[in-house]
Amino acid sequence: MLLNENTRAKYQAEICPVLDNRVVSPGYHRIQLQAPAIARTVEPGQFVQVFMPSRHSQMLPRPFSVYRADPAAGELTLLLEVKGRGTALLAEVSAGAALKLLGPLGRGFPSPPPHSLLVAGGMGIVPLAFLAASTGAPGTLIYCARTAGLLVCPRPELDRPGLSIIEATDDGSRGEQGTAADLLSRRIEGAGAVFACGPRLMLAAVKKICRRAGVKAWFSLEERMACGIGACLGCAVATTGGYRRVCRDGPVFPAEEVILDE
Amino acid sequence: MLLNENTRAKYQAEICPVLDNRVVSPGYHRIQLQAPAIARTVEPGQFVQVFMPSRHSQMLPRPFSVYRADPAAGELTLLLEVKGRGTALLAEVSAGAALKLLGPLGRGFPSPPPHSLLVAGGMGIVPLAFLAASTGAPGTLIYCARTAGLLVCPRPELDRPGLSIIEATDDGSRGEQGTAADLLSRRIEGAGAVFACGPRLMLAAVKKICRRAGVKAWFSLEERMACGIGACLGCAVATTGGYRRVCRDGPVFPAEEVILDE
Amino acid sequence: MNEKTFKPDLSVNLAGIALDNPILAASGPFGYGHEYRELIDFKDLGGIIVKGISPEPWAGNPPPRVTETPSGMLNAIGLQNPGLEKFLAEDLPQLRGSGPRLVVNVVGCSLEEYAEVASGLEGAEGIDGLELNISCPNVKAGGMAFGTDPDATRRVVEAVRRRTGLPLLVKLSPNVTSIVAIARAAEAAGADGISLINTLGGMLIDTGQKKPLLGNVFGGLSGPAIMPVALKMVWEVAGAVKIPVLGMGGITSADDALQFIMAGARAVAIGTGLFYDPDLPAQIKTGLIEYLKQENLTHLGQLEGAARL
Amino acid sequence: MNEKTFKPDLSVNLAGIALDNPILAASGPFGYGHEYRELIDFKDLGGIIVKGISPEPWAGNPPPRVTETPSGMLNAIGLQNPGLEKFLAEDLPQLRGSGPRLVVNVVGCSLEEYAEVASGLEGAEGIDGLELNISCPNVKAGGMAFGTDPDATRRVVEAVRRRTGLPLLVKLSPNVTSIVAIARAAEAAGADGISLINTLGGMLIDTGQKKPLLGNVFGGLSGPAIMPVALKMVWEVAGAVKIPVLGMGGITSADDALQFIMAGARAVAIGTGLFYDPDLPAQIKTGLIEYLKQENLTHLGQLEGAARL
Ligand SMILES: Cc1cc2nc3c(=O)[nH]c(=O)nc-3n(C[C@H](O)[C@H](O)[C@H](O)COP(=O)(O)OP(=O)(O)OC[C@H]3O[C@@H](n4cnc5c(N)ncnc54)[C@H](O)[C@@H]3O)c2cc1C
Ligand SMILES: Cc1cc2nc3c(=O)[nH]c(=O)nc-3n(C[C@H](O)[C@H](O)[C@H](O)COP(=O)(O)OP(=O)(O)OC[C@H]3O[C@@H](n4cnc5c(N)ncnc54)[C@H](O)[C@@H]3O)c2cc1C
Ligand SMILES: Cc1cc2nc3c(=O)[nH]c(=O)nc-3n(C[C@H](O)[C@H](O)[C@H](O)COP(=O)(O)O)c2cc1C
Ligand SMILES: Cc1cc2nc3c(=O)[nH]c(=O)nc-3n(C[C@H](O)[C@H](O)[C@H](O)COP(=O)(O)O)c2cc1C
Ligand code: FES
Ligand code: FES
Repeated sequence: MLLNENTRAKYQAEICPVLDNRVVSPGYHRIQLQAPAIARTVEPGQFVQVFMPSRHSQMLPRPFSVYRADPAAGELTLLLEVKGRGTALLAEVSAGAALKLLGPLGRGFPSPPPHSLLVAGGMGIVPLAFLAASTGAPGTLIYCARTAGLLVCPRPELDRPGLSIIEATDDGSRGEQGTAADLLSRRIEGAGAVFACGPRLMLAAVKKICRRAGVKAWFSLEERMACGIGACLGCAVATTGGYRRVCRDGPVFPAEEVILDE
Repeated sequence: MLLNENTRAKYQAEICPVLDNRVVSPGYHRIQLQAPAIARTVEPGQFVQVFMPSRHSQMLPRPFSVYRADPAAGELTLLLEVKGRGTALLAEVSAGAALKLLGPLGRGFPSPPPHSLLVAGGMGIVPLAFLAASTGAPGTLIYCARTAGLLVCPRPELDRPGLSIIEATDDGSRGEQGTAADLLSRRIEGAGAVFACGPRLMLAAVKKICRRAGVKAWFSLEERMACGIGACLGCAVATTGGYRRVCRDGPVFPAEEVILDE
Repeated sequence: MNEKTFKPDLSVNLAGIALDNPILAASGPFGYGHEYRELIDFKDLGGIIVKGISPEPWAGNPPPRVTETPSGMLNAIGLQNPGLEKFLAEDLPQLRGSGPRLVVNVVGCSLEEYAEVASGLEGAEGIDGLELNISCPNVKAGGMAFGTDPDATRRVVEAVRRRTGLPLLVKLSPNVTSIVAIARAAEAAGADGISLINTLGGMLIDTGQKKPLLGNVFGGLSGPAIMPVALKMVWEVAGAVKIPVLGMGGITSADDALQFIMAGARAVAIGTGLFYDPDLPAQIKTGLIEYLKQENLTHLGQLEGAARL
Repeated sequence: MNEKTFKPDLSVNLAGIALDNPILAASGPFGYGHEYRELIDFKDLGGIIVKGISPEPWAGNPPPRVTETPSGMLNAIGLQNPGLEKFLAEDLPQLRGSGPRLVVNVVGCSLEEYAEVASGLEGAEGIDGLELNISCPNVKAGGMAFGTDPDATRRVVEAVRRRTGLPLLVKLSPNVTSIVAIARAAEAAGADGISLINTLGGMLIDTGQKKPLLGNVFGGLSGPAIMPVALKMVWEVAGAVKIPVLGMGGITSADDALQFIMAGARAVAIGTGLFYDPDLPAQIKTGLIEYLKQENLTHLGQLEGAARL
């Protein structure tokens, strides 16, 4: 599929050879793809729609944040959790096969100011890992989950100069004990901005803390999608400006605009 | 799945490791399975229901005649043509995987008397190859198709002592030129019985020739199936005795009972 | 509660029929059960609903009668059945005492025919209930099915009610504007429970032959494809009648069964799913027990309508 | 005919709308076309039916609004739209002259609202036809959809017919006992064509959370799962009215499109299939041309109703 020549390429469909698919933790796959066009322009916080591998499956594409992009090598990496039928099918894809991707989609994070705090809950790590890797002075990454087994992102892939990483679990099985909110409250003083992705309840707590501290926050949201490009209005979330599309108006929204079930 | 211990095992479900899957001609696969229970009791003309390989596909099982059975080794071989979604999925199965089979199902051929003629049209070769291989004095096998490319059954797998094989194509591209009817009419004199499997039009012609010559004939029929065991009444064919089930009352029927759209 | 010994109770009472577990074989796919007996442990079924029985034998439709569709299938069996007499003489004795509760699906082309089958089954040993299939063409009303009109529904249910003391389920067709109106009519006429849904009308065309794929042109769509439609109808009907609902349509997992129960069904039936995997009743039973344990519930009944709150 | 140069003609006239090819984007999934313009060559579409327009903006339903189902999806967008004025000022200008014929889907909650949108679109440059979505709740009649009753259908079609000279398609809901009765009412009231089907009512339950999966509880089922239902309704309606039929529901291949045309549809629309593969219109176009060549036919129209003979 080619874009109409007369339109500026904002997003496009690309047939992407799978370079590698490995299990990083049971039920979690890291899939590396050859996707030069998307890798060249994707920004942290943007996502791709992955179409189903089998020509026999009549299924909706699935949205995944970009985990890493190497524009020079034309490589794109996704990190995915097997949750249902779609992710199970994708997890079975092996190197040598190809996946059709549509991207880059949506609006990513703004550039983090100095002393930013990145707050990731569970798989919320994906867009924040990309953000941390793309920024000069990424600040601090708070990486939380219920328990150690859910901190699936390989630590060496997070480590980078200038980034201080704080791991935490609700049950204390790894890193500090406490929730994202606990950890954030202790560090919000003097933060440049907060960038967060994770479960709704976590975001609601983060929002409250940032509002109190007067620190600007940005959230990356998730919603079930169909088209992924803004046409079908399927991925609406409630905002102060009415229903907005996660896929086109987001997935990154200013925290103060997002209405969570607070 | 196990049978109720107190029922005599007529058919049963068996998880069968795939030993080999090879293309015998483009779009035609020969799949060899480890299926000791079925291989032990299956008779020529009986079939199996093959359940779909993926736990994600919600699809009906597909019926296939048994092509070869080796009771000693516990091996079963199928020969299948890729026609639609189901056969495409089965064709992708590789050695090491396993398929669930239900069988042996249906009523097979009676034992051929001396000087029998076996008439196979296209994939109709499958049950007749098994019949020819299981009989002391199989007689003559007439193997027809529209054109050479459709005579997909590997010749070495058909050859056996006491069996004379006549290949024929409508267009003369391999073997004699002519239809099954042409070839049969020339040989029906003095035949012990006729065993046929193939397209409806071919069977209709065979029926007429056998009736005229006063030779008893047996046909193996196909119909779309759901349960495969006789419960759902989905696979009905019209017979002189009313609608009968291909899966339970057949697939082999006496030719004179079968009502074809003659 | 002790994790180890704790065994949740799956039994339910469906319209006066006491079921060991809430999983029934739906009418049709299971035939009269003989064939599946070699394949399925009947202990995994709470009940069996046998294929529709009419007063006289019916021949059924010309082939092809079935075909696969995306996540579903079409069937146009045409209610082929041996008729009341042969069913009583040959099929019922084989099923009697096989374990699951036995429900007989009743069909007819007129009020009289329905009533005749109900009378004929009255007093026959081993029958635990009737299921009235009112999606049959009403020959006296120009072939429109009884179940597409509340008034016709009321009349046929009343006619059968007068002839039977057995628990009476009425099975509804989904091909209607208001399923609730039909269900209420059945309840008012004396039904003890509502079964739904029967198949959705559908067809496919063979483009190679340029003709309808089924011998009967039209058939009934069943399987996972229709589950969302079935679930909505169960939800609506369970909220509108006081009698219990037997839910069906596309169930192929314990999660599917739970969705029906949480929508308000008392029990569930499985049709097409049995073709995909005859092991399904066992799998669903295990899955239900696991879910109850995980939620620390002692009775399946505690989940009835749980999603409605 | 020369195999090499022979190029079958895919053009059809749908209710007065001259289409280069019979493939339309169905109303809803395609939005107002802006987003797909970056992805699809509009030459592959004979027409675009934009998402329903009401007099005032509608906010739509609470999330989640979509979810996948076996071979299909449920949506409960709730007809979110910018309203007539904004559509004319912002969306229409971008679509005008983009190639495909433009059909505007019209929604309302009363006769007056439908008529108001039709009037407002009258004379707007670049609109080739209207599609009346009568599956909206009729607020004055207690929320039952206009399209579930022949009489209400007649009234709303007449009201719009009086206000517009544009080709007028009426889009029917499949959630009715007799689709033929509704289609005939629309024809009698002056419709130039019938579009069908809209989505089937459905729902799913999240058993983890013990609540309906969609924010709106109920949604509309679309996709391959419903194709057999859609095809039967197209077959029935095409046999009952004289005006042309636009068929849709689950089309994801040229073979599917051909089934609709052989059932009697003049043209086809694609909704959910676009999500599976935005390349679908191109694939279907190629597939139709191949089929016609193989059958030695010069015009697609020669296949209309071919399976009915
Ligand atoms: C912008 C965006 C970025 C995402 N990035 C990632 C990522 O980097 N890695 C990752 O593993 N997942 C990510 N997700 C979630 C991922 O899309 C879903 O887990 C996936 O679509 C589930 O598909 P499935 O077929 O396996 O599950 P299904 O069988 O469809 O559903 C299983 C469960 O998954 C959840 N789910 C389904 N669809 C979505 C959805 N669109 N968003 C969120 N949850 C959903 C629901 O709880 C559902 O019950 C992202 C989602 C969005 C919207
Ligand atoms: C008793 C019996 C024995 C058979 N033995 C063999 C065999 O040994 N080798 C082999 O290749 N095939 C055999 N078949 C046919 C085989 O079952 C079908 O080709 C297969 O089910 C098609 O599945 P599909 O999903 O690929 O096709 P689908 O997509 O379901 O249909 C594609 C086309 O295949 C044909 N078809 C579909 N189902 C059947 C069916 N049940 N019977 C006949 N034709 C059908 C139809 O023409 C249809 O249009 C046998 C069928 C029966 C009933
Ligand atoms: C092959 C077949 C035959 C059926 N026969 C009957 C029948 O005789 N009587 C009846 O009430 N329903 C009949 N049904 C409908 C089923 O009982 C059930 O209502 C429907 O298939 C939906 O459930 P499912 O999706 O689990 O199959 C039949 C369904 C199938 C697939
Ligand atoms: C996300 C979505 C939104 C829809 N919105 C509308 C709409 O605004 N107006 C309308 O008439 N139909 C709407 N429909 C119905 C489609 O136009 C179409 O009738 C239906 O989806 C069946 O076709 P399909 O199976 O190809 O999707 C919508 C469908 C979907 C999936
Ligand atoms: S998924 Fe279609 S608008 Fe966002
Ligand atoms: S396939 Fe069910 S009876 Fe033959």
